[in-house]
Amino acid sequence: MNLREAQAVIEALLFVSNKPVTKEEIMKITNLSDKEVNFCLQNLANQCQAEERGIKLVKIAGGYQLGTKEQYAHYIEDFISQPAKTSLSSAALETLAIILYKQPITRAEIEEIRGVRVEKSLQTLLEKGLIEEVGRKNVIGKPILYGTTKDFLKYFGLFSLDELVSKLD
Amino acid sequence: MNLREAQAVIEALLFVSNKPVTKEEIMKITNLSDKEVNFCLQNLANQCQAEERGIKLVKIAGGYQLGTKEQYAHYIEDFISQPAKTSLSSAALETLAIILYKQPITRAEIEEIRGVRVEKSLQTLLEKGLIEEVGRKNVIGKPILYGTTKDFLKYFGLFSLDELVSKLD
Amino acid sequence: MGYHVKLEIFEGPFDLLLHLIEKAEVDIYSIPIAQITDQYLDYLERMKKVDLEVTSEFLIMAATLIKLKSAALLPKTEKEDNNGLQDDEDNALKENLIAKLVEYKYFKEIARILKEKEAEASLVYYRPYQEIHKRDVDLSNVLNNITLKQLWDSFKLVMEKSRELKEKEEIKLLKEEITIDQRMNEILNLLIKNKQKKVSFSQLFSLYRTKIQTIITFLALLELIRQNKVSAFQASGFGEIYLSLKLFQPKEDKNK
Repeated sequence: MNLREAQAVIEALLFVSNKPVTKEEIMKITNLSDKEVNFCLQNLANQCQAEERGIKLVKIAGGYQLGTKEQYAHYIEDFISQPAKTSLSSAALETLAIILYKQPITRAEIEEIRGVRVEKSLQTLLEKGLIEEVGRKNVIGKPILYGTTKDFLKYFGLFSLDELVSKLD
Repeated sequence: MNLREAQAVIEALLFVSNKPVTKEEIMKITNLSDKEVNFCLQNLANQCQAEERGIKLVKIAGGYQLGTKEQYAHYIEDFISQPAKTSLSSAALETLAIILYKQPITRAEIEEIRGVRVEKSLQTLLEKGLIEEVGRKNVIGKPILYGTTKDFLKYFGLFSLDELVSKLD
Repeated sequence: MGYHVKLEIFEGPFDLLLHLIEKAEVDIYSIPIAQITDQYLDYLERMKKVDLEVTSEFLIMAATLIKLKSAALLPKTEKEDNNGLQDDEDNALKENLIAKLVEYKYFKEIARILKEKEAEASLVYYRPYQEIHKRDVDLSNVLNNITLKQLWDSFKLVMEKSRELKEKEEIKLLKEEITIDQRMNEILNLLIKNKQKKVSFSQLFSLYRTKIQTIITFLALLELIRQNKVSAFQASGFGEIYLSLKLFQPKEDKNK
């Protein structure tokens, strides 16, 4: 398999997947080296940048996935007759920010920081799969500890948490 | 919108669709003429023929669809037959338990019980083949009714839902 | 003076406080307590006017601010009488409040970044889920350790939670029935009905058991005193405080 074919296989794999594919998975399926996969992915990303391409290579949640370009979102929303995606409330985002940096953390600890009850936010975040129960705190009442999930990265279009930290500094 | 952008929009539309898209649908969304859409589709098809492309434009069932090239089918089979290791979130598990014991049940009814939106859980359970649509409720809006799948019952060694109660005792 | 019907919604007491501090263009570490407290109470008043829910958290913060404000207003000599003990406590309260504000501000900033990222990410669409994925699904992989018993337990638990949730909502509605305005009227009525037009502080508060009721009553009382309708009188230090009706105005007159 030459590198042009390798790139074709990678495009095909990414095309059929509805979740991010890791470099390791690609290497396993294609029998290519890390360097070769990198080269193909880079090439794929470059070619998607052409004006006549509607999709792009997204580096997300520890892997790679093909997604549509931002500027065409409204055509897609028209097409699948779906309103633009709903966004999280400020309350839920604040709760999530606290969990992200303080995890594992209990509900009472979050409420202490936000100064309000967070039951509803936690439910929303749990339901959206952005946070999960990660254990119990070893204090009276054994309260539930919360942490963020892998879907968290996917939802915010992040490759890793480091990306977010660097944005803050 | 120039024709290169038009082609990009068409690629994006085909990308997000899991069924064939007709020329009429494309014309409606993009406001392009029949001739322009033909030109873009032809261009898209030609560009997919390049060796480094893994997908192609397929004319099928009165419409157009993107699909992977035949020669890469075995890579894709390898890829999708890898078992998904993901286990169910507690949110999904709760939703599953409600559906199991209250079926057939609508989304709104589950949300009434859980007090949160369950869209994501339902999607997960549907994708994993644990639940399915079993009909429509005869009320305003005709909401979808959900129930557990045959595979699900079989997994627990059940032949019918009636047995569910007896298994509890 | 402009009257804003549309009020900004704040995500809780810290959010509102932070907004007032930023508006006053002062450093978090040197909050002008008296000024901020008045603005804070003023905002709560406006929230009530447009029927926004003033939750208990906002009232607890109001009580904290009032405590800090009254401490700041007390003459220095009186404070020193207690060997500076009261002073230390108030300082600790203020420092604690500032530390919490600083921390809250940090997370609010992260939430803002997340909001931006969410907006960007929401514009990218991915391939939909396809039947092709379902074909080879092995349920034992998904349900690896889950038993029917667990599902039944989960069901019972969730129904129990659902019941509790609904009960809680009912209780919440009851709590919110009383506004500060209503409580002010209640206190006035209590005083009017009383022969001596006088009631003791402890007697008044013995009527209210919960924290939130107590806070609302206290705020209502402060407002009545401010409006010069009720006066508070204490015969001796640490003695009982008596509240008496200062000015009796029939409701009709007040509204004219």
